[in-house]
Amino acid sequence: MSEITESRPVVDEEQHYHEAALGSLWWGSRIGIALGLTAFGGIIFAYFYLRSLNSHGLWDPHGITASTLMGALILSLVLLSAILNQFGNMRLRKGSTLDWQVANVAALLGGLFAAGFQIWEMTRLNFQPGSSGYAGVYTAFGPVYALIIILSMYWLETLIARSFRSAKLFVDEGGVGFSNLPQAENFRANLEGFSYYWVFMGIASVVFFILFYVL
Amino acid sequence: MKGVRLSKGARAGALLFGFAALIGLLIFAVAGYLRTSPPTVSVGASSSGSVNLVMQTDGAVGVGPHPSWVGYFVQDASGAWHQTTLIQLPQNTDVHVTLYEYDSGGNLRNSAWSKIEGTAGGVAYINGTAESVVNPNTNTGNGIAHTFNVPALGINVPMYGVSGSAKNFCSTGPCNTSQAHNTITFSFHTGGAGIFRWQCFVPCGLGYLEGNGGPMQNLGYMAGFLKVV
Amino acid sequence: MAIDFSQETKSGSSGAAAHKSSIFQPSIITGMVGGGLGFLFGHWAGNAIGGGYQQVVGSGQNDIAIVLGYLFAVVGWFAGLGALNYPLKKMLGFEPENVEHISEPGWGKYFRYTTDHKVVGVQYLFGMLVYFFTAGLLALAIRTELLSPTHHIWGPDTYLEIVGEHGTMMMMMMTSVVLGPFGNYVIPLMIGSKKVAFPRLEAASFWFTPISYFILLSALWQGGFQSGWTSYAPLSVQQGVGQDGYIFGFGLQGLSMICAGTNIVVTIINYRAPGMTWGRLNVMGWSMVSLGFTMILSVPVLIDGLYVLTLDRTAQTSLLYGAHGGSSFLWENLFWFFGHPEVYLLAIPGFGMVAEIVPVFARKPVFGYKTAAAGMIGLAILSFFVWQHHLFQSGMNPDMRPLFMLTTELISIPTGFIYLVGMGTLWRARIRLTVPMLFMLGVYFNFLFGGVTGVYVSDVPINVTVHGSFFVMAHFHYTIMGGVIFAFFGAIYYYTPLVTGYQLSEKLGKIHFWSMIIAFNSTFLPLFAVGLLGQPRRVFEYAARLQTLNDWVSISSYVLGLSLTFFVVTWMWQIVVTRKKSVRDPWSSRSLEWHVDSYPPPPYNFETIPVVVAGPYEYADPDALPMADIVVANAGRDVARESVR
Amino acid sequence: MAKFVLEDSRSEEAGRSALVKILSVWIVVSIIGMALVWFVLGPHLAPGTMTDQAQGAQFDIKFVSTLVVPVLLFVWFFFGYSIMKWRVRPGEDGTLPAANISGNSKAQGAWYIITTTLVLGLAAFGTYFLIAPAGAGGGEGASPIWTPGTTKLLQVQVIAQQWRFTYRWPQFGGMETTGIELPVNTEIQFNVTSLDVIHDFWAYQLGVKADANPDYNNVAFTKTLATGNFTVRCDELCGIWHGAMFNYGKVVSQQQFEQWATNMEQQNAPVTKLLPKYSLTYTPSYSGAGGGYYNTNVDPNANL
Repeated sequence: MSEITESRPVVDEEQHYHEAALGSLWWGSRIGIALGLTAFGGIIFAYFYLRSLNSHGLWDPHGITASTLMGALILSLVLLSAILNQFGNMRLRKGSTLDWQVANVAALLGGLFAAGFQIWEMTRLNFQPGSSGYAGVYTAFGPVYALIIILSMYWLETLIARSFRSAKLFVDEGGVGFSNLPQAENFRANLEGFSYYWVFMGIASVVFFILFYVL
Repeated sequence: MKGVRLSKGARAGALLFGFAALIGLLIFAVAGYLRTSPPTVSVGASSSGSVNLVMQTDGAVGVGPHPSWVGYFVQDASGAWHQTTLIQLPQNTDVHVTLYEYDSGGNLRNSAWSKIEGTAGGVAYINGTAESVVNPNTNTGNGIAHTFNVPALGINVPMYGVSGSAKNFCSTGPCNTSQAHNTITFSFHTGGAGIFRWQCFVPCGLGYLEGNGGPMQNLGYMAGFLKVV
Repeated sequence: MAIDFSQETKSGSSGAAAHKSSIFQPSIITGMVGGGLGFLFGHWAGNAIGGGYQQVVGSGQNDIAIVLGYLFAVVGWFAGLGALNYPLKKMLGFEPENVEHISEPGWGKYFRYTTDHKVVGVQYLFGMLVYFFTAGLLALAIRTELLSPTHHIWGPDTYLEIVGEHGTMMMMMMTSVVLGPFGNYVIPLMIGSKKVAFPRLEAASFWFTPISYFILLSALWQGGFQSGWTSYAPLSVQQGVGQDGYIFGFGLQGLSMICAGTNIVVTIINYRAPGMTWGRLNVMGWSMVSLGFTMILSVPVLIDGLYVLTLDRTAQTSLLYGAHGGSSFLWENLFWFFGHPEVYLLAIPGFGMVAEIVPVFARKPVFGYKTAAAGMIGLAILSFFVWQHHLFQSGMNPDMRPLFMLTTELISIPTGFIYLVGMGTLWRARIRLTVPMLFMLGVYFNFLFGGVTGVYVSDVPINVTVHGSFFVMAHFHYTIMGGVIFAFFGAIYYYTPLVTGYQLSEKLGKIHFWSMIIAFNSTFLPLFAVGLLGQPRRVFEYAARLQTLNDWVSISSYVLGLSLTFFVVTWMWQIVVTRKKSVRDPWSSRSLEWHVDSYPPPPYNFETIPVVVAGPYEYADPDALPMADIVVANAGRDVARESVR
Repeated sequence: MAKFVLEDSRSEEAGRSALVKILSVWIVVSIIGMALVWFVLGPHLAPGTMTDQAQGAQFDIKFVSTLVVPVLLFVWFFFGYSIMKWRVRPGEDGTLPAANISGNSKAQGAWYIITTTLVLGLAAFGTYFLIAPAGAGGGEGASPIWTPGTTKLLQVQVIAQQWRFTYRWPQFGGMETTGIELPVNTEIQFNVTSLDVIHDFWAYQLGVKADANPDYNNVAFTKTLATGNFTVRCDELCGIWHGAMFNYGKVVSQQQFEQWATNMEQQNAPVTKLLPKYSLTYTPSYSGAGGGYYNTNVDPNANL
């Protein structure tokens, strides 16, 4: 046993677990997308299933949809939020932490307003939940969509709060965008995960807009 | 708890106590909940070789954990009403049934249950008039309130409802004959011993999808057994 | 709940801080208080919202109040457990904490929300035993009713409530029966890691289960649900408030699965020790990866389904009601899209356990290591393409039946891999018939019946006869109870020395094994015949000609119950009372989890990260190096450690 | 450490001779077992021979059961022999190495090929016996794609409701009965539907099973070949009386059936008048105590 112990490679334990944590953030965010995809997948399945069955001709007999105006507003806010987040990331890579913070606070507000409008819309639907297949699927979709946006915004909020609280750590190294400190690398990995996920949610929002308001 | 090192005997005692407590919990759960059921009302044989079974159906039983559910009351030999659907009858006996119907009515989900079957002469006397088929469209629009249906004995007796807007409509059971009601009488013959389930075919479980939940799916309301012994 | 950061700051300082014991410290007690308050609030809110709804007035039951009550009970429960402190702290922008395991002495830690994967493993082990035995007693209640075709022990409504509780509890809780106790406890040790990727998700995954269990069981006291574990709509829409217990019980267990699956997958991917390549990963690790991904991709669909059902029951949408534009087929599809992967969530970890333990007692490498891994991954992937085989008689999509029949029968191929692996590993082996090994061989024996009868049920023409009958029931009890539950008990015998430091008696273990496998087969083998002779599932009355068979089965089931009781009593007795200390590496395993400083392993798992230089199964190579360069601290001394307890 | 030498009983030669032993015993016992299942057990297997579909199901079960015999025996013999021969006897050191085999491409390859062939063969077998006998008695949905070759079908509508089956006969004036009798040597089309929740029409001896879905017609075919009694059971959990939702039917001679049907038609005439027009599905009415969705009198068709 002793001979292997002597030739033992040196494992930098801190570095090992730091890298493992970065990998976990990458995988965690991708699993988040997988969960979102399957959860939304169930709703999209319900949409197409009921639409194609059209039981008793009651998928959407009168062509009523939820307010397209509201839908467009919510979609634009979500997309705006995703674009602002990406823009902030671009500025962060150039070294401007402040720009990132401003852009992402705006992105956060955009997302929260989108969720708020979605909830508000649920209280003012122009149909009864049980009046048609479409009505049912929309009633199911709305709260889930709002909840998922709120959870996403929770994630973004933790990043923003962290960028403020830990800012002084990175001052000497040109900010969290450039720093080689493990905390900065961890932050960037977390942010990368969020941005990737949030782009996915943006795409999902477009798909749902088309399904519920256009088709 | 922590930091205390128990002796072997104490550990054994604690474990045994734990097992005993578990067994106690189990017995409590089985006896206190799972084995509880509505009472069984026994209709004893009378001297003439036939028995009388007197029941009432109410729009809301008014007692127990679900006072707003529809359900049956059955009269025992002493004339007291019990909210139950478990009835014990003697075998090979003519049973004369008197049903006081206090509930309002509606459509039959399946009109095939309009037919009176399995009774003496294939008829039931509704407020004294013999009928073999009830017509939900007659009865001045009060529809059918319930059916008394025993599949294994082939019995089906639909009951006309009373007007829900009647002045003396009985809103909680047990009701008495001074309130709006229909009286349905019929007879049937019990065969050999057995346990026969019976139910209602009017979806009368108000507030449940298709009207078939709640009282329709719980013993003591609209689902029961005839225990022929 | 007040936000208490004290615990977090303490944990940061390497656990040296003295442990403060107080009833107000977050624990299961504060959790229960929080849950109770949450329920009261939700119930009040629900009555305020829905009290006047027509269906509430009519039925005297308010689903909205119950649903909101459960919802807020869950929030209150986690707040009371202190699980929300860290997420709230993150909102204030604190850097993530490197969790150091606190070695809090005493029993207290087992009743807290903790980030030590070994504590979570032990919590799961006892949790799973409680859930399994509760559901098992319900099974005995079912068999008691079926002693007579006509005489009834329970009312028909109570009987169906018991059936539904048994099915739901077994199907939902037992998905974690290997992942929970052994995946969480052993996998980090196996891969040579000091920690897991998401310790808080792992802890949450456990703490979802007690409240899920409690809510599900409480449904019995609220009239239950008479719709079985499949809860087909619209019957499930029609049920009373007990159905909400089903929805929340199952849904919370689904969330638990998502948390546990995410953690285990990410841990195995990222936290393997240096040198622990994918080619050296224990087969158990492969099974956990397959399991985790299957959970992640299937459970959200279940939650969708449950959510849709909740909406139909409360908001009066009509997604599952044909006459208003919905369809009852929607539930059947959503449910089985999850439901079939679900049964492999039960099978795969059993196979992993078997392939892990058999080489140790055969002194041979796993035969066809890649085949074993491929078998489990193959099962996981195929499980997503077979769900309509549950719906062969439903009337939907008859044109798809040949396709689903094909995909279903393809399942036999990866299942066959597992058998090939087992047979190859035993070939020219040195077989020690210890108690864990007997259980693993028992899995092979039992699962074979489950496997071959799977061919019957997957064949559409035969399915016409056996669908929905006791034949199907016997089939899946053979695969699940005969598979994963036997593997679970084998794993308990195998890992008890590691987890507790105490050695179990081989003699008592063998009595348990032989009584259990004989009673099990005696219970379920006749049920194939009962099903073929025409007895549908979930009936309280059956044909008089089938009484002999049913009585035989019922009596066997009592023996099975006695055998399991024997296990509980003797196992508890040995780890609580007699406490015979274990020797180091009692099974002579090469795998890393046995090469720790003490049993139970110390809080930090390994003093230094092990560097893996060989595979775990090189038993037959006399010149093989040890798996890693671990130098244990007290090699010459007693391995069993009592100080943690 | 002294060089470890594997004993002869675990050598390659021992393995080879063990394999020969296992395979030769297996072949002999399998042939006997298969013959027993096919010829002795086969004719007694479920669900009997009252209809063509029941006969088909019996043949399929017999075929698969026969095929299962060698599979079971192979695994048993293999495991049993290995455990008997290579187990550690008392007094032996069980931690010594055994044969160092981590795989065998020939054995693995053969296993893959055999299992795959078997599985694909079974899928082909199942597909043929699903399509050829008009759906094998299973519910084929509203527009069946596998139909019997004749258009002379006796139409029987099965109406499931919580918690009884009733039967409607469009060719006999649309009457509805609680009992069911069928003529022998007749091709029958069951149209299965439900008035409330999902039930399942399982006529065991007829080899027919079809879910009864609300708002949906599920069609199954069978041809009666012999007279006798049969059992109808509900096979999908439908609530409290699921276990008691059964009745018995009869397959009788065509003449007896005509008589029964005509008789019933007359008897039921006053009720038949009250029934809704015959249709493949029935939607609950919106009026009445328990009518409609949650008893709300909201009819989506009438609402706008």
